[in-house]
Amino acid sequence: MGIIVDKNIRAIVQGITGTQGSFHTQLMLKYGTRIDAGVTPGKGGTQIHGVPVYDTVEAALEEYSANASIIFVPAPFAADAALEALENRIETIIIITEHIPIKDAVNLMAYAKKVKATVIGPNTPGIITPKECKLGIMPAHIFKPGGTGMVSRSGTLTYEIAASLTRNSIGQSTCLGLGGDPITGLNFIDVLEAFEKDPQTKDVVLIGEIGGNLEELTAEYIAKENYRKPVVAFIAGRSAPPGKRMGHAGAIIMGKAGGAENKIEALKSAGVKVAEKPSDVARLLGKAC
Amino acid sequence: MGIIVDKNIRAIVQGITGTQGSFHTQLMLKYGTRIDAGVTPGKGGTQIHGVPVYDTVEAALEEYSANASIIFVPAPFAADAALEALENRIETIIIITEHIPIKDAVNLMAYAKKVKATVIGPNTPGIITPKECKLGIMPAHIFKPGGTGMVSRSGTLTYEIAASLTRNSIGQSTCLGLGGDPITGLNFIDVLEAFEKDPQTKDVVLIGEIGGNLEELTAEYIAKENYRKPVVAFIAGRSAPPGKRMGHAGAIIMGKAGGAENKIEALKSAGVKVAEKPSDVARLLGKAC
Amino acid sequence: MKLFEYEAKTILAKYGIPTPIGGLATNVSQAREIATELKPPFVVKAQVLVAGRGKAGGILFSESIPEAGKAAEKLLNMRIKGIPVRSVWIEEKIQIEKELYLGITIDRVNRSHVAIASAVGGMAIEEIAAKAPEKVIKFLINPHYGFHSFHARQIARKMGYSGKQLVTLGKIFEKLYHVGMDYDAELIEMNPLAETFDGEFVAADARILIDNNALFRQQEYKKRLLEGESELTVQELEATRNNLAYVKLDGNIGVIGNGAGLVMATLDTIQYYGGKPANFLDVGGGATSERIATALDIVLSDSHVKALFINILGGITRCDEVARGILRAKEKVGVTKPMVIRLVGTNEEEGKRILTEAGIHVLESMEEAAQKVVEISKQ
Amino acid sequence: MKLFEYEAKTILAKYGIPTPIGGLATNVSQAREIATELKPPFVVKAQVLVAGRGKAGGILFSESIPEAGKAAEKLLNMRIKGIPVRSVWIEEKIQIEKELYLGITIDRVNRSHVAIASAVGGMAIEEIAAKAPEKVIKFLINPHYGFHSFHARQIARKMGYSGKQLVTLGKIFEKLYHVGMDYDAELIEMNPLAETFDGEFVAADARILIDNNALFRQQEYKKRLLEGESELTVQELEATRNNLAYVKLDGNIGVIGNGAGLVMATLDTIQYYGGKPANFLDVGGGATSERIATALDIVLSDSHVKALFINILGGITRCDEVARGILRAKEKVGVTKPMVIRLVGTNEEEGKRILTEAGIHVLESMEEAAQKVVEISKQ
Repeated sequence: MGIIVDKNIRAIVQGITGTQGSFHTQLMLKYGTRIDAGVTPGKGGTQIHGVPVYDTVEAALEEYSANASIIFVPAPFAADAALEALENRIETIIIITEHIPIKDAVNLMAYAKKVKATVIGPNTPGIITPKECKLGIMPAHIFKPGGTGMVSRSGTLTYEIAASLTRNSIGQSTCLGLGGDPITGLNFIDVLEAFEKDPQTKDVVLIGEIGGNLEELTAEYIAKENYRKPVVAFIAGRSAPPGKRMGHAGAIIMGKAGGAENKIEALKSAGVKVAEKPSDVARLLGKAC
Repeated sequence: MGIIVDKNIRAIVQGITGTQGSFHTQLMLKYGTRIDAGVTPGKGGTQIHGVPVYDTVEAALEEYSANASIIFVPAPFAADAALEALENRIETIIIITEHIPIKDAVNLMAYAKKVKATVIGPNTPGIITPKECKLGIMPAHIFKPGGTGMVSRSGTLTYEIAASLTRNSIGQSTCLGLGGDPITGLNFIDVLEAFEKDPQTKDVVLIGEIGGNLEELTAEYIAKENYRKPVVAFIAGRSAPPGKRMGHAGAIIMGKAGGAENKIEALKSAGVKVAEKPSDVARLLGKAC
Repeated sequence: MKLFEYEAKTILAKYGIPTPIGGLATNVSQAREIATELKPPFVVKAQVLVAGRGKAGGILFSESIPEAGKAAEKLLNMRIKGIPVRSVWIEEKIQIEKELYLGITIDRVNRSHVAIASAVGGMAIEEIAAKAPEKVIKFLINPHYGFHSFHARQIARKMGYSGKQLVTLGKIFEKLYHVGMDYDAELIEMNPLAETFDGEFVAADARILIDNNALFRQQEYKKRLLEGESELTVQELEATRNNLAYVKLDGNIGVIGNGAGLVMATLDTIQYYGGKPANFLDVGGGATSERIATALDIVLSDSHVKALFINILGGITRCDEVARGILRAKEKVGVTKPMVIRLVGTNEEEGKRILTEAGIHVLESMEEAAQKVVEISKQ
Repeated sequence: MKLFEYEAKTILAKYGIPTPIGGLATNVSQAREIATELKPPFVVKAQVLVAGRGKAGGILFSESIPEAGKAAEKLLNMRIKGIPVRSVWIEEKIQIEKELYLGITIDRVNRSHVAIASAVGGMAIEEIAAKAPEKVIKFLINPHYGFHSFHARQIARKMGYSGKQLVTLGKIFEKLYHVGMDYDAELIEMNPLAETFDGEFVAADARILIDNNALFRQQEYKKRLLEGESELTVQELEATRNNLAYVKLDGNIGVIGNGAGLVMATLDTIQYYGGKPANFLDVGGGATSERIATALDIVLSDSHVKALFINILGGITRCDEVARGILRAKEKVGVTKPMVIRLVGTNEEEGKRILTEAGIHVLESMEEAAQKVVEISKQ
């Protein structure tokens, strides 16, 4: 169980012959993820870690009926790779690539919405349902199966907190990163809805950061919909001076909304417990349950 | 009755303040067509023949709930005008304007298909259901109500044949021009399907011309679907030398398909009676019934 | 509007599509100069817009600079299908292993652009299309989602390519699409797209047809069209300048009408009664009196015209405007050739009154009028 | 990447959007020369990228050419928020009746571009947006269908315009959209778009922010960015050149980490334990050892840095690569400042081995490491 990915996933890897694509394909295979084929235009007919490589998604799907694709293609071509997967009716797309041009991402997401596909990322560490399926670049050993769903805007910060949960014997149902680019396929609310429906998930960890108003909207949703599972949050960027860009466009403080204090306030009023340091999340989860 | 337009049409006129828009609005009103409002950006607040003019379709629809629009806007802006009507949920669009860039027309038709709207034209004389509704530029007095449906790729040639039918006491259910531009909203098959369902229509006149393969496809459809009403056709361009462009891009002879002989052959084998001269259509209809 | 080969190749090169290195010359010394910059052997190609240039001897091969000069001289003194050759394009000859076809045009039935590709291109493409249509790959382009390189790669795979060549073909085809969209091309094709012996692809020939209806946003070419660089007769040029659809035919009855279908039917009817039309001229919808007068001017300037048939069925066109146009032309150019006028439709009464008062007889039946003008033309 | 006002206005003018007539000067005589070509009164505007230029005295008005020269001189010798003014833009002053706002930016929640307009623009726009959001019109743009002039006219009508002004505003807004798309703008705005006393509209000020991720297809500006014309510190420039996300802060603990969220959390944790970060530096995903070495170079070149905290949690980043990068930097620049290293994740064992063998101590807990570096920084 868990959400979005489980044992039934049969994946292809787009950009499988690149350094990252190849490296993480090996790790995903080792984790037990079923990867049927890889796609790299121009490298069709070769093999990577025993996985056959095709020139096009269409060609791969003539041999295998994959239902997910994980994308490691360089930024200028990544949105096109995702469109290729979507047009070939793959329903779940995980885009690891970061720094996709906004215009390309906007086009892609509109298409994904039209065909009702799920896009995770871009600029995401991916998604893992521990011991069932890993489609991502997260270090696998820091996760263990359990009842806590995790959703995050940040990659490495997710690992930080997941590792801390695992050390405290709190297992995870599914962990996923929304992605750090300005336009992403999923937002917190989409994922919270999925966690609510998932019987394995008992409580949820939400990892936000400064910039934008996704956390505020999520707080509103939790309050309004009377969200039925306990939520613990951590917001990065308390110490950020206003107006400075911290890494990606997501991290611009805009007026009142977007700042850490505002987000923390909004979440607290919605009944969410907010951790001060990453390591506090595990403690608050204990209290939340 | 008849097809597409009848007494229930409440129309707006886009480009109502231009020479043609204004002139034909008056004639349509005189014919009894209900025209609630006109739209010409920049001329909002004025009146034309007692019809109030608005700057935008949206503004017009705040006052009137129109369900059709007839467009006289100049070619560079006509596709945009049609999109404006479609985005404001008008379901039937008649585009009188000729020479709309193909790229614009392609975009427009894809959008119309998506929202399931009916587009007649561009470069059409419009549509008339005699004594019920005229949304077009055809001379009204040559039509009379009756049981013959007419569909044509040509404007003035339709008048020629309609006048001849009326002189021979053959009334019409609905007459419409598909439009002479390369890309049009409707094709013969769409209209034949509608005529088949219309109880008022007893037989159909189809007026084609050289260029493209619409007539050939229609012949195929008539034969394959066992079309249930008699069809009489006239094809213009028997005398055209191969390879010459006659007026609009529709009239390029391409290989075997597209030439008059080929079209006439195809229609005849599908059981359609084909007239040699425009005036023969009335005679053949008599025989067809 | 057809572009010259050199114009099309220049555009493709600007978008990064490989084309043979070459240059344009309007005289022999220029041609020699260009050849000096290139590596022999050369191809020297007459820049004309008529089809069948190759078969008409408009393409010459040469091994050396003097030979290239001679080839240019020969072509520049040649007429191809009656059209004088004003310029030649000299380029390096490509070592062709295989000829492919890649193009994008309009699919009228599906109301979209369509990408067309074949692993067997060149002169053979039409034959292939007719005899083995399954070898021609067609891909409908959704205007809202566009044509992406992966579409092109899917097509390249169906053409039998893989590896690096598939990637290259994908990029070339995607670029061709962008050229087509940016230039409002009704047709854009590389035929042949040459595959060289070292596996590269080069657009050995290229054709672009710009949608005439979009020329208002392709000002560069609109200007060129009006400057008369294209192969038009005096009448055709004048018609183009005035946005009138005119086609020269080889009979002696001048025809003016409104609406392509009606004019075609008029030609058909003239032929049915044994006459020969001298031209097709469609004044289009809503013609003003000035426009009608211009149309008369153009048709009458053709010395083959013995009699004139004006066939107007007014819808958006108003008969009174037509009548005034006829009188205006009569005044201005002094029409002496016999005219048969058929005028019905919008403002018919007023139109007839104007002409009748000026002593011009107007008929109501197209067939009667056609018979009459055929009769006159045979006198 | 922010464009200078003069760059933005030049682009808008190219697309046919009315902008004040003006020119760019980098010295006083140039400024006078430009003024001679213009009609007084003039506005002389410092070309800097920092916000709040107006309030900082970066915009001067002058009635005559000598005055304009003096204004230019004053500005060219000025620093605005520490940034030296390298050029000024001199333009004709517009007689403004009303200030509007028109802009297009990204709506992250709806994953689309959004057109934003307000009949009350200028300095007041932020206040209006906060206090009377209903006065700010927002229109989500469907990327597949685009933003058309009729959308813009619908917006203009909501802004209270009609007639010719509505048509003009529609055209301007549609053009703004095309600029935005063609230049991959993350934000493009005219604020104010001035309505003059005779009812015309002129972009009195303009701002374009190009999406950094799209700079690969905006080569002209990418080049300009790297040429250092923008207002960056040495460290920021070096970071930009190497695609590293670096922000200078005012503390003394240098921070390097992978992932914006983790680095931010690292800063937060340092602050939580009473320390002060000197910078934010995110090496991003999958950093090579060269990249790590460059990052160390940049952070250590800041003289305020007293101690260094490297916090790596390997996912796509491999700990062994990080370890090699640290050693490389140590060799090359001779790191003498104290370092606290926290290294876990992908290839963690190998990374730790490399560093331990080189005598560098590695911690596993971020909080332990943060406490340690804060302690060192206070010594």
